[in-house]
Order: sequence, then structure tokens, then C-alpha cells
Amino acid sequence: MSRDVIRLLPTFMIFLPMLGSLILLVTPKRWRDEMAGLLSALTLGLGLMIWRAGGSGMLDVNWVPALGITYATELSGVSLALAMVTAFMSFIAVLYAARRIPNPGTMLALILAMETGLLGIFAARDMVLFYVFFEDALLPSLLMLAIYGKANRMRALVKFAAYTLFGSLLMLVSIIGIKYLGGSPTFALADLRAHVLPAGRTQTWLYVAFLTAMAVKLPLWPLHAWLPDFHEQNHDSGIPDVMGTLYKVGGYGVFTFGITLFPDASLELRPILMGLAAFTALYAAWIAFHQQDWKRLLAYAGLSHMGFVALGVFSLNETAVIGAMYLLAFQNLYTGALFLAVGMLQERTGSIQVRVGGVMTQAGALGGLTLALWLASIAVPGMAGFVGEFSILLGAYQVYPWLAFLAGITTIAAAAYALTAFQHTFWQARPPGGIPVHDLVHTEWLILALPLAVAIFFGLYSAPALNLMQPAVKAVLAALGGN
Amino acid sequence: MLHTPTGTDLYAMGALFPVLATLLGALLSTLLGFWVSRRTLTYLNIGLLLVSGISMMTLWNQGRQAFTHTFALADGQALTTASLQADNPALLLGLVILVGSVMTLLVSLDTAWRARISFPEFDAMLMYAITGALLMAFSGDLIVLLIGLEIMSLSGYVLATLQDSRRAEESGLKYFLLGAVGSAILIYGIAFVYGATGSLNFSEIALRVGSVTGLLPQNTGILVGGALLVLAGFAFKIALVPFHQWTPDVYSGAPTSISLFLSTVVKVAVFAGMLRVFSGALADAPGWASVLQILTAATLIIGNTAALLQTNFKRMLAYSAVAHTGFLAMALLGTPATGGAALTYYLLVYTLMTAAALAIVAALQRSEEGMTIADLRGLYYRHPGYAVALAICLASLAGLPPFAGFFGKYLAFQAAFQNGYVWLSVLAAVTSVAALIYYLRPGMLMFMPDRTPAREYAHGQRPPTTLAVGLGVAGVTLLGLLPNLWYGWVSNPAIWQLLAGR
Amino acid sequence: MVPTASYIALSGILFALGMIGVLTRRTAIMIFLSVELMLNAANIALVAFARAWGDPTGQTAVFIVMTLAAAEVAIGLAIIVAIFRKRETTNVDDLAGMKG
Amino acid sequence: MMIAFILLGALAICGGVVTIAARNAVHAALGLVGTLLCVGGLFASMSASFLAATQVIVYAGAIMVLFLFVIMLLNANSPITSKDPIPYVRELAGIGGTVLAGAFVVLAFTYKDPQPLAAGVKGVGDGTALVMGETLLTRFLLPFEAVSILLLVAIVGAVALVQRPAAQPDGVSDTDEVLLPSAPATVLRLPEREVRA
Amino acid sequence: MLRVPLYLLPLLPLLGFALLICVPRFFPGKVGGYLGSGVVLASFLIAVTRYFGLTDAPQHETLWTWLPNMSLNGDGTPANLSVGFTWDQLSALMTLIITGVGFLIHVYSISYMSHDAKYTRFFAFLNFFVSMMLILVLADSYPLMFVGWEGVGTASFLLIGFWFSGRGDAGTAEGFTVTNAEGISNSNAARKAFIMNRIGDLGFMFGMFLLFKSFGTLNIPQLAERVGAVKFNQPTLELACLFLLVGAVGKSGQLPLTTWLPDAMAGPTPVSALIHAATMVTAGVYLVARSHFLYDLAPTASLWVAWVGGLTALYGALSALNQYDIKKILAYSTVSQLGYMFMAVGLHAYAAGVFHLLTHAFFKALLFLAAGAVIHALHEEQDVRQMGGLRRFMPFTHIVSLMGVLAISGIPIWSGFFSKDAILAAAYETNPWLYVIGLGVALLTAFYMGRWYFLVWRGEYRGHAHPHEADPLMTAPLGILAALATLGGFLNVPAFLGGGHAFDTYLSRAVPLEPHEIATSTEWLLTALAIAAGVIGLLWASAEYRRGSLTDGPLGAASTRALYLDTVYDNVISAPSRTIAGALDIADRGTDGLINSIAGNSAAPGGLFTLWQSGFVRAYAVSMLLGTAAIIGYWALKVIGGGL
Repeated sequence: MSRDVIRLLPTFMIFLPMLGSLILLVTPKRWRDEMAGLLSALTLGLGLMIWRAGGSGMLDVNWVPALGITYATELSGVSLALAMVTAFMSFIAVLYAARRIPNPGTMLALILAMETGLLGIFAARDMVLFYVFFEDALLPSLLMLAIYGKANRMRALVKFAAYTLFGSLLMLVSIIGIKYLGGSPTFALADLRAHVLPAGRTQTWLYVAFLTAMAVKLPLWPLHAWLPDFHEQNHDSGIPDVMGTLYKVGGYGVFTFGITLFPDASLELRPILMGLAAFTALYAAWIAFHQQDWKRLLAYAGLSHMGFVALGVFSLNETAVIGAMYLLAFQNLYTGALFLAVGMLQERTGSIQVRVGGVMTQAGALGGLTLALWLASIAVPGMAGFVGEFSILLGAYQVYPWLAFLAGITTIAAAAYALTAFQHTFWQARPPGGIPVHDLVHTEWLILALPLAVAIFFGLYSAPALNLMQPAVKAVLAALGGN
Repeated sequence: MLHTPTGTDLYAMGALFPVLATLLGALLSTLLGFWVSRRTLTYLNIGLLLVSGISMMTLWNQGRQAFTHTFALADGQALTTASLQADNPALLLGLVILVGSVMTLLVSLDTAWRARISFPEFDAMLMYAITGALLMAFSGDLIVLLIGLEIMSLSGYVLATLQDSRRAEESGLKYFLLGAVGSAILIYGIAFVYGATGSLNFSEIALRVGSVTGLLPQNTGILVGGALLVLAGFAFKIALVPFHQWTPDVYSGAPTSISLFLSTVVKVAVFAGMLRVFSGALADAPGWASVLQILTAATLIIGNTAALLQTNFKRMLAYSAVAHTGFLAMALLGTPATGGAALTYYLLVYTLMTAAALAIVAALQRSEEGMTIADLRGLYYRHPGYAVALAICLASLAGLPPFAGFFGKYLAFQAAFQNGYVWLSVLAAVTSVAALIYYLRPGMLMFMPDRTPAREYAHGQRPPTTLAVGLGVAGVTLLGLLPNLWYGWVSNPAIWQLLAGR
Repeated sequence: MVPTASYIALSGILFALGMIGVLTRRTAIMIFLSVELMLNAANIALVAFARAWGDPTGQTAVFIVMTLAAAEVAIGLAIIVAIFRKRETTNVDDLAGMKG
Repeated sequence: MMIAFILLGALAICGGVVTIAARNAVHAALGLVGTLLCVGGLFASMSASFLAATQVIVYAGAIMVLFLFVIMLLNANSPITSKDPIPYVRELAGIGGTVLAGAFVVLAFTYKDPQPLAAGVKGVGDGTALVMGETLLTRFLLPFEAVSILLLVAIVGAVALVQRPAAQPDGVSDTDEVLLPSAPATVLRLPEREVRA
Repeated sequence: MLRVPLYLLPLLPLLGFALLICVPRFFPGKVGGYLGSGVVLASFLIAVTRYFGLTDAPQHETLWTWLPNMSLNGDGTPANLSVGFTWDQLSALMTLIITGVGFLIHVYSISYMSHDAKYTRFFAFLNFFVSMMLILVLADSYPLMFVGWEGVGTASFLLIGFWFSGRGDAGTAEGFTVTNAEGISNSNAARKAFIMNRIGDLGFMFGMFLLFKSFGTLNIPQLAERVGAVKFNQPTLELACLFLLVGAVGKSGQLPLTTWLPDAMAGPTPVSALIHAATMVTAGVYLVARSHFLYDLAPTASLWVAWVGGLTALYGALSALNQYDIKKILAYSTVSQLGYMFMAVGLHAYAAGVFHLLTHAFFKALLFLAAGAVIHALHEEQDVRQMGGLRRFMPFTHIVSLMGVLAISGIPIWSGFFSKDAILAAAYETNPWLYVIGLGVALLTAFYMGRWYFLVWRGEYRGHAHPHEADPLMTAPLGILAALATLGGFLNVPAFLGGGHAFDTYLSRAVPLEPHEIATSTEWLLTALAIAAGVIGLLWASAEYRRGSLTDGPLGAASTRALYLDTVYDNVISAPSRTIAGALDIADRGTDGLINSIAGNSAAPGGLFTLWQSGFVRAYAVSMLLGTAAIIGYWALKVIGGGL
């Protein structure tokens, strides 16, 4: 395939799902599931093609010349890995939606629409384009929550949207600032990088404004409050939660734009940010220990993971950053799959409370897979999560041992909340008179097993992903002039 | 670059043509009303508006001026002033005005009967108002500006009161009394500006203000005093805090199709006037900007928080109009080049989205009070098309990409930021969050399943309204994806240096 | 001759009076009368400045402002009458149906 | 000259005070008439003779008569005795007015005539109808024409408001659930449900 | 000599696990058991073949790159760490123990678990454990070892919680309460084990981080070189070793992380034998021995190791004195024996420690399996007070367990004697206090094992079941283990007994050996003391037995409650953390009251706002006037102030 074609592939990959969601509206009901599955599979296929080509080159077209806004996209390195995971999990989500939701047309369309936004976020190499996709992904997730949410969804909606927009609008101001004050001709990352602001107050403040957006989307304490409600109020099937998990792109944003455009500021703020991150990790894990609702529990678990990611990214240590990207990419697999598992649990027991008891005595496969996913999620070695967390902690330790220690305690807390919740739901004896729980059927196997398999594969054989990430990270940190 | 003929020859009359077309529509509706049905007149008027629009396009880049007057300045060089100038800014803003007007007429085709205002005088008044609006956009001196404003305002008072209902009359009276005070302040301000500069013509004022010649420095006091009074007068018309309080009452009291007109066309026209005065004639005058930024900040805060508290959707949109005034005014704070471009872009987008949203309200409301936000619940399952359209409009109003509202906000922020009003853009960013919240609530409610009986008018979806809505939604989406379609025209900085005609 | 400043000062005072009237009078007509006061203040100023500059346009502007005033009066009184027909009142405080 | 100014000015202000203070509407209107006449005098003193005449004839004559007519028609002359619903409005008005007046006076006295007044007077050429007409038909041609539109609007609008025409149906049959705007809305409001959550 | 690739060793059991867990329906009845045992046997055979391929230099087999930047190139630049296995005397020994003993226990379980509903799953887990354990011991880098490290933790979690829902029938209400109670206690035990291991693992991780920080690699051979080559600062190394010690402590149930090990007896008996006696718990010892090149340079840390070991040995012995659960007694004795091993490796007597590890694997597995046979015979009866006189019902089991008792009590010719003696000798020459403790513990060990023996086998049967001898599938492993427990000691006969230190010389190729320089006479004395301790202990037990007062051992409740360590932990750590979690949760929900209030569709506007937007047109005019006045007034002031 010629380079030019490959250069166009990301664009196809981004907009194919959106196109698909439009197609779905006109597809006859009986074929919608297949159509959606096909399209998401195709998207994944495109991703694989890019991967085989070793990353697409940069495609750079003028979008709004008068404003210096360009349509610059590239999928390679970290972004490619993240895009692949996104496509994969969207595929899984589509599979489960087709199985779980009655008349899933709308849900499928929304999933695909959101996939477009997410892929765009990863592919964008222009600040404004990034912002646009960043917000695009918001609408479908809001709609999912609105259409399929639970009784108190309005509060969750408002919180979610308000936090997101609060951050992103400040980011918008900061975007305007770096272009104008830096004197770059366009918003393209390359140009901005060539016109980085001189170190100083201005850069720091702009970075802070930019960070607000990323901290909301990481999320990072204290801007995390939208997360638990968002997950708690979302549809029981857990499909929107999968997409919501994929939407946690703050770490990526900081890595791709933050570090490169605010080098001095990110060095200057490193201790504070790492402190916040470590605190977030521990804080979330600790709260998770007290949750009675699986969704909230998983939300806090995810928050804790994100604390790790942030710790890694902010540490500016190569190993840690690689680990952070690794974790960011692959936590989607098991966190998402866990949400789906909870959805299946709810479908069977009609409740997402953790105190059900003895489910595993009747649904062995469900219990076993959930347990395996949990183990992956608490970074048991041999699973993808471990590679990430271990590298992060190791790298962070090289920078600030005590913060690494703080975050390290999380691993213990994680074991505590994960196993406690699992035990109360799946282990112990099934109360007499409880609804008989039937085990996994049909595609449910795949829906849980595929992510798990991938997680294990990349936990043991991480080379493919590393080869994508390591050079990218090296390049970014080299621009930083080492640490 | 621009060829400026003198005198009032036929050629120059070309500059007058767009205005004449609308005036013709007004006169025809006034006279033919006795024989022809109102719908026919409306179609006729729409046609005339299109004609006027086309004529504007033909005038592009010709910079024609009409009613010019040449005389020698103190330093001997000749100065040509014009009462009417069809330069590019005028044409651009004129087109925006026409867009709003056409949408108003389309909507009125369906809703005027239900509002009991479907008689020729309604169209006549509407067309007069549009004429006035165009006069403002094309104005070359303060008097023409003033007359245009008055024509528009008077017809506006009438329109607001036209419906035979207590609410309409209340809104009409409020609008009129406060409007009269506003005009008085404006006129007084004009007097002061005249006193300081000795002229009513933009280019002459600009010349005097720009250079010390002819303007005694100690008269700056009067000049700026006048500028501030003019600002206050305009602030009333575009509803800047604290001159905004009439807005919600009038918009929610008047029939929706008329609120649509008032909140789009009137506002656009007044902003056109402000652009002429503040970015043109008084661009170099000190003082007014610092006051304007305070007013803008207040508007952003008050407008957004107040809208947050509303339960009636129509009234909420009224407050959102106030809030948007704040965002638009940010553009005025930019340099003429960036600010003018930003303002013109944002005004078009604002017109499209506000008009479309209000059109849907007008079509679906059961009474002219509009609908409460709660009534919107489950709209998506009863009127999917309108619901999605409304959702898009709200998203655009909230400034979410990929809809054009985002670029509008972005440009406004940029204009203010690059002219040094960083704190203002940050404030705007923060208040936009409140804005998002109140747009979000109805937007999401529409998609929430609902089992209670519908609370909107079932037969609202009719071709003309749908056309207007489609126009708005398509425009908002298209301009969001390809902003250059419009921004490419307005972005040329050269055209914004000539706001004062020279 | 009397300096322009004095005229302006006078007009300013009249303007302020009109403003006060707008607030304190409670019937629509009276409020409207006060507005007329303000307009006249503006007129004085215009004429004064016209004289200062020796420029007739100022006076012409006054001429036009008068017409504006007349037109406003026509519309305003029409509105007031229309309302009076329904409500039998000209007290503006009775028209406070919409608030908040 | 100065005496005339002071006299007229004082009278004008008095008239204004009467206008805004008189309990009886008619008195107030008459007060305004007084002011208008004084203003006319002031115009004259500023060598704007034509305007002075117009002021007296059109303003103090026609417009004010119209006012008085309406006042009588709506017998609005009886003062309103009910309590003022707006708190502290008089105080606020007093403060605001004073500030405003003070500010204007201050600004006024910063004003320096751009040229000797004599030259100015010569420039306006005594403000005769000739001068006015000349400007109106050259520099003010467009305003002059545009004002006619304004008057047209005023006429048509006034007629339309006072004698509202009958609305014409738009041909679509939706006789059900159309609400007469003048009647209070009879749409049943269901209790707000979940939205308050 | 053919070289079977090392990765087959862990891979075969792993495949067994995969098959058994994914497609259990293909293995009806006992097939799963045979498959499970088969793969372990296979890797045992491979290990044997590789054993004969052993060379003086350790053999490395590298597979694929794994972790970023955690290793070094030849030129000292960072490289990605690879997954690799190493094969030297130490790992070979461990592999043989794991696969050998593991195989026997698999075979034993075929019969022992035959009545269990989740028979196949049990073998899947056992295979998983074996595979992880092999990764642990074969790993050539700390992170890979960590994989096995947590892997065995996971396996033990799964196996302790094997009966997570109790074994009864939860269908009925009363049945539910009983069963659920058992289920809860089992689950809690499993969870406790995992969490406590996690604490240790954290220490292990930080050890790795610190090592990486100072040496830039986590590959063990490379580390060994670097430690020799580059200069480092002593405290750092000490700290790193202490961190590693924390890890070892967690895994081997040493103080203070010891409490999970006794609870771990909730699992099926073969599990206790395999994981919590023979293999997994010795991982800590293995870690220290594997890191000998660090500990050799870190005297302080080593001393800590020794003391931890000594105290744990004492603690375990004291807690074992008055237990009533047949398995709990063995569990605490395991704790105590592990203490011995730690003491040894802490004193740099690696050979002694590892040798004790070997013998302990034999006799402790033997004892557990014997106990399992008893429990099996008595239908899940575990209380020694309900036993007694079983030698008549199950003579063979009686004999073999007697062998075990003698071995652990350190009676000559039995294996325990040699290993324990070596450790005591090492202690004597370096640290008399530790020696005293060791000796005392030896005595106590003899006593409580005697108590165990007499209560279970002698006297009259006090229970109600109908005991019966176990079937061959269970007795055969018992026999083999008994033989090993008896004769295993002769692998390492000390010089003064005319032996050649065969084992020491074997191990010394992997782990350097401390030369002994104790006079032979002293050695004889030490040996005599050790034997005396053992004999006295047993006699004391039998004396008590004759007096019939054996049931209630010394220390009473204090010993039964394991010196109240659990209680302390619950009150000092668990309860507070739970409370804090609750508090934080409430706080977190409270963070965004504002948004909530707005979000819930706010009621009609009220308060100040309506007062302002009152609907009175004149009120609006007020705002306008004041606005204008403010603006103009501001300007006027500016003008007065000459601010033009």
C-alpha cells in the first residue's frame, strides 16, 4: 500500500463508525445488529492495517485557513495503540449491546458515534481538532446516559457535562493563548511545538488551564466527582460505561500535548501533579473499599487506575510514561469487561449490589471470568495491568520515592476492595430462595473472554505494544531534554 | 481600492437597492393588504427579501456609496462623506439580517394564525422593521443610524403589542417605555458626540477623533461622555446588563415568532450599528472599551445565572439571548479586524441557531406562553425530527463542536484574548459552563422516555417551519464543519478598516 | 454671548429631571411625558453645539429628532390606548404579569 | 442675553419639576408645555429661529395637545394613591438623578467652544428656514426621506394597534386545541415529575 | 545429553490448567486428576533430565522482551527486560522438590478429592500453582520471579477459598446459616492470605525499585555482576535487602505477616501440604538464597533476617503448643520451621537453610498428608480431642506419621536431625542468642509434635465415626514421603560424622558456602544438645500423656489464640481503615453540593433575583438609570481627576 493511502487510513478509521451510525438509522431493524458488528469490525480491521504498516504518516490539510486551524491526523505509536484498544472495546460493546438491549438501534448508533469521537481524539495532531473531537465524544455519551440512564440521571448528566466543559473551555482559552503568545502560524502540533513559549508564569498558567481539562478527563482528584455518578446512573448493561472508560483520555492528552507544549511548566509542576496523582490513586482505592454498588465500585477502581496513569505521565520518567500509556491503553480491556460482567450479573440477579452472595455456586463461568478480570484489574503479574503499574511505580520511584510509596499502598487496598466485593457477591453460600442464576450463554463467553485473553497476551508478551510506544515516548521526552 | 462616486446619480442608487426592495415589500403589504390575502403577501415579501439579498451579493466588493457629499477640510484636502454606504461589512451584516427575516416570515406562515396576528399589517410592520435594520447596517452617519434604529424600534413596539392579548400588551408597553428612554439616552449621546466632533458623519468623526485636528483635546470629556451615552443607548437595544431587564419579559410576552424576530434581526442590526460607531467612528476614542468590558462581564454572569433559574423554555431562551449578547459583545472588544470578523461570524450562527430553536418552540407550543422545560420530556419519541433539530441548536448554543456555535464562541474568546482581555475570556469560559447546564437540561429531557400524554401542539410540523428549522440546523452544522464557508468572507481584515467609510 | 457650556449644563439638568420623572411617575402617559423632557434636553444640546460649530446640520438633526418624537408619541399613545381598552388603567404597575 | 438665558433656563427647569412632580396629570402636562415654550425661547436665543418656531407650533402645540387629549380620554389625571410597589424608588431616583445631573454639569463645563461663538452664529446663518431647507435637501436628503418611512410606520402601527384587524386562517385544519391567546391558557399542566430530581 | 527447553517445565502444568479450567466437560470423572498428575510428572521427568545436564556455570534460556528499560545491554545502556529462565543447582533443587513432592500430592489428591463436586477444577488450580511456582524458582529476573511470586499467591487464594461456599447444603434455612458460616470463614481466610501477601509483595516491589535505582537492572545475573562492579552506597543496599525481606516475610508467613498461614488451613489438606508446607511458603527462603550476593554485602539486613526467623520460630512453637485442630498444629509448626530456615539464611548458612527446606518439604508434606488421611477417615473431623487410638484403625498411616514426628523432632538418622543440626551449628558460631532460641524451639517442637502424635494415635478413640485405612492411591505417596523423610538426611552428612557434605558441595556451585571452623568436639556437643532437646520434648509429651493432662497444653488460651496477634491486627488496622473508608466516601459524595442543587431542576427563581426582575417596568428603569448614572458618573469623576 502506498504511503498516501496509508496516510488516509486514520481518516477512514475515524469516520467509518460515524458513517455507520448514520447508516444504522436507515438499516432495517433485523439487520442492525449485524450491520453494527460489521462496521465496528471493519474499523478494527482498518486499525490492524495501519498497525501492519507500522503507523500512518501525518496527514495535514488546511481546515480553516483564516484561523490557522488544520486537519492534521496521524495514528502511530501511542495513539495507534490506544485507537486499536478503542476499536476493539467498541466492537465488544457492540456485541453485547446487540445481545442485551432490546431493539438496540439507538444504542448501537450512539456507540459508533462515540467511537468516532474517541478515535478522533487519538488521531488529532491539531489542538483545535483535538478539542473538537474531545467535545464530540461528549454528546453521544450524554445521550446514552439520557436515553438509557436511571432515575437520577439528570444530576449525573449535569455533573458530567459541567465538569467536562469547565475543563475544556479553560483548555480552549489556553489553546488560543499558546498559539497567539507563542506566535505559531497554525494550531498544528508540529508548528506549536516549533513555537513553544519561553519558560515562565505565562507558560505555567496556560498549562494549568490546559491541565484542568485533562484532570477532569483523567480524572484526577478533586475534579473526579462526576465519575461515580456517571457510572452509577448509566444503563445496567454497562455498555455506556465501557465507552465512558474509553473516554478517559486525559493521560493521553497530557502526554501528547501537555508535555510537548509546556515542557518547563510540566517540570516545574511535577511534584504537585505527581502528589495529586498518587493521592488520587490511594484515595479512590480506599473509597472503593466502602462501596455497596458494583458500578460505583468499578468507577472508583477506574479512578484509582487513572491515578496511576497520571503518576506515570507526570513523572516525566521514560519507563513510567511508557507504563502509563500501557496501563491507559489496556485498563480499558478489563475495566470495560468488568462493567459488562456486572451488566450480566444484573441481568441475572436483577441487582448490582455487592451483597448478593453465592452467585458462583450457580454461574461458575461468570464468576470465574469476573474473578480473572478482577485479578487483571488489580495488576496481578502476567496480566497487562501489571506491566503498566509496575513500570509506573518503578519509574515514579526513581523521581519521588515517597510518592511512589503512597501510590504503592494502593496495590494493597486494591486487593482489599476487589476481593471483598467479589467474595460478597460470588462466593459464600447462595441464600435460599434467591433467584436461580443461569450461567453464561451464547456470545457472553466471548464478550468477557476476548478482552481477558488480550489482557493476558499483552501481559506476558508485551513486545508488540512496547515497540509502538517506546519510540514515541522517547521522542516526546527527548523534546523535553531528558529529565 | 474602493471607487467612491459623488452625488446621487443612478449608479450610486445601486447602494440603496437592497433597502428599497424591502421598503417596497413593506409598502405593498400596507396597500395590497386590503385586497390580497396575507399569505400571498408573505410569499411576496420572502421573494423581495431574496431579491434584496441577491442585490447585496452583486454589490460585493464595489463599496458603493449613496448620498455622498464632498467638501474641503481645514487642511484643504477634500473629504467625501456618505449617508449610505454599501461597503462589505454592510453587505455581510445585511445578509445576516435577511437570513433572520426570512426565517421569521417562514415561521409566521404557520404560527401567525394560532397567535391571531395573521393580517397584512403584521407583514407590513415586519418589513418596515427590516428596512430600518438594513438602514442601520448601511448607515453612513449617526442620523441615518438613528432613523433606522427608530424605524426598527417603533415597528418592534408595534409587533410586540400586535397580538390581542394581555401578555402581548404588557410586553409591548414595557418594551416601548424603556425603549423610548433608551432612544432618548442614545440621542443625547449623539448630541454630545456631535458637540465634540462637530459632525454626525462617521468618516468625519473618525477623522476628527483620530487626529487632533478639529477636535480640541479638552473636549475629549464631552466626546467620551457622548460615546458612553451612545453605548448605554445601544446597550439597551442589545440588552447588556443592567439595561437588559426588559428582554425576558418582552420575548416571553410577545408571540414566539415575534420574539424570534426581536431576538435575532433586531439584535443583529443594533450590533451592526455598534460596529459602525465603536469599531469605526469612535475606534480611537478612549474610555468606552473599559466600560464595555465591565458591562460584558456583568452580562455574562447575570445572563447565564438567570437563565439557569428558568422553568419556562421560551423564557430561558430569552435569557440565553441576554447571555449571548455578552459573548457577542466580547467580539466588539477585539481589534476591528479580529472583532468585526468574529462578530459577523457569530451573529450569523447566532441567528441561525436561535431562530431555529424558537421556530420549533413556536411550532410545538400549545399557547404563546411557550412550553415549560418539563414539557419537553420525551419529545424525541413524539417529534423525532424537531427534537433532534432542537438538540442540535441547543448544543450549538452551548458551544459544543462540531456545531458552529463552538467556532462563534472560539472567535469571540480569541478576539477578546488577543486584545488583552484575558480575564474576560476566562470569565466567559467559566460562565459558559452555567450556559451548558441550562441548555443541557432540556436537551437531555427530550430524549428521556416519557409515558405521560404529550403536552405540545400535535400538528406543529409544517413545511415552512420545517424549512426554516432545516435551514438553521443545516447552516449550524455546515458552518461548524466548514467554518470557512462564511468565515472566509468575513475574515479579510481590510474590509474592517473601512467601517467608518474611509 | 452665553457660552455653550451653560446650555449644555441646563440640558443636562433637564435630562436628569426627565430621568427622575420616568422613575417616579406611575402612569404610562406621565412616564412618556418625562421622556419628552429628555428629548428636549437633547435638542437643546444639539442646537447649542450647532451654534458652537457654526454648522447647520446640528439644527437639522433637531428637526429630525422632533419628527422622531412625534412618531414615538403616535405609537406610544396608541399602545397606551389599546391597553386602556382592556384593563381600564394606565398605571404601569398593574402590568407586572411576567417576572423572574 | 445672559438674563434671557437664566430666565428661560430657570423657567424650563421649573416646568420640568412641575412635570415630574405635579400630582395632577393635566398640571404636569401643562408644566411640560411651559418647558417646551422656554426651550423654544432658548432655541431662539441660539439663533435657531426656524426651530424655535417649529418647537412652539409643532411640539408645544400639536404634540402636547395630543397628550392632553389622551389624558382626558383615559381620564388619567387622577393621581394614583396606592402604595408604590417598588421599594425606595424615589430615593434611588433622587440619587441617580443628582449624580447624573452633576456629572453632566461637570462634563458641560469642560467644554471649550471650538471657535468664537460669533463665527458660529454666522455659520448657522441664524438658522432660518432657508439654511435648514438647504441642508435638508443636500446633506440630509436620505434622513429626510427616511423620516417619511418613520412617519408611515407610526401611522400604520397606530391604526393597527388601536383597531386590530381580524386574523386570517392559514388554511390548515387544526381547529382542535388551538388556544385563543387572549383567553387564559387552558392547557392542563401535569405535575412536574422526575425533572426536579 | 539432550537439552529439553526449560520453558516446558512451567508450560506443561500451565497447559494442564488451561485445559482443565476451560473445557472441564472433556474430563469426566477422575480423568482430570490423572491429567493433572500426568503433566506434573512430565515436568518432573524433564527436571530430572535437566538435572543431569547441570554444569558449574548456570544455564540461561532467554525467550522474549517483556518490560521496558529494566535491563542493561552489554555497554550498560538500558535495554528492555526479557523473559528468561535460569537453571542452576538452586533452581534445579527447587524444581525437583516442587515437581516431585507436587506429583505425589497430586496422586494423593486423586483419591482424596474424589468425592468433591469441583474435582476437576481442583486439579486445574493445583497445576496452575505448580506452574507458577516453577516460574518463580526458574526466573532469571526479579520481575519474572514476581510473576510467579504473585501467581502462587493467587493460586493459594483460589485453593484456600476452594470451598468458598461451604461444603454443606445451603438449600434450607438452617443449612444455609451453617454452610454460609463456613463459606464466609473460608473466603475470609483466602482473602486474608492474598492481602497479606500483597503487603509483602509491595516490599518486594520496592526492593526491586531500589535495586534498579542503584544498579539500573533487574536481571539477576546482571545484578550480580554490577554489585561486584559498580560502587553503591551501603545504606541503600541494606534498605533494598530489607525491602526484599518484607517480601519474603509476607510469602513465608514470618512475623509480623504470619497470621494468614494458619488460617490458610481452610483449604483442602493436599493444598496445605503442597502450598502451605512444602513449597510456596519456602519461596521466601528461596528469595533470600537467590539474592545471597546482596545479603552477603548487607550484614545488618542479614541479621534482621536471622532475628525475624528466630522470633518466628519461637512464636510458631509457642502457638502450636495448645492447638486442637490437627492441621493447625502442623500449620504453626510450619511457621516455626520456616523460622529456622530464615535464621539459617539470615546467618548466611544458605546451604543449611535450603537443606532444611528440602527435608522439611518431605516430612511436613508427609505429616499433612497423614493428617489428611485421618481427616478423611473421620469424615472431616479435625479436632484432636475427638481422635485418639487411631493406630489400631489405620496402622500404615500411623507408622508413616510416626516417621514424620521423629523427623521433625530431630531424632538422629531421620532427616530433620541433620538439617536442624546444621542450622543450630551455624547459629552457635555467629549468634549465641539465636542459638538458644533455636535450641528451645527444638525442644518445644518435639513436645507439640509428641502431643500431636499421642493425641491422635495413642489411647482410646474418642470420636463417633468409623475410621478406616486409606486406599492405595493415598498410602503410596505417604510411603514414599516417609522414606524420603527418613533417609533424606543422608544427603548431607556432616564431616564429623564421617559424611562428605554432599549437599553443601552440590549447592555451593550456585550459592557460595561459608567455611565451618567449629572444633569437632564442639560439634559433638551441639549435636548432643540438639538430640537432647528432641528427646526431652518427646518424653515430656509422653509424660503428660500418661498423666492424661496432654489435651490442654501449656500457655492455655494465649497459645490457642496464637498470642492474640490476629486480635491486635483487627483492632489496630482493619477496623480503623474500614471506618476511614466510610468517612471518605461520605466526604466524596459531599464534594459537589452546588452542582447537585443546580442539577435538580431548580424551582422557579426566588429571593433577590425576583426582587430585581420584579416585572415592574419602572423597576427596570431604575436599573437603567442607575447604570447610566454609574457610567457617566465614573467618567465625570475621571474628568475631574484629570484622567483624560
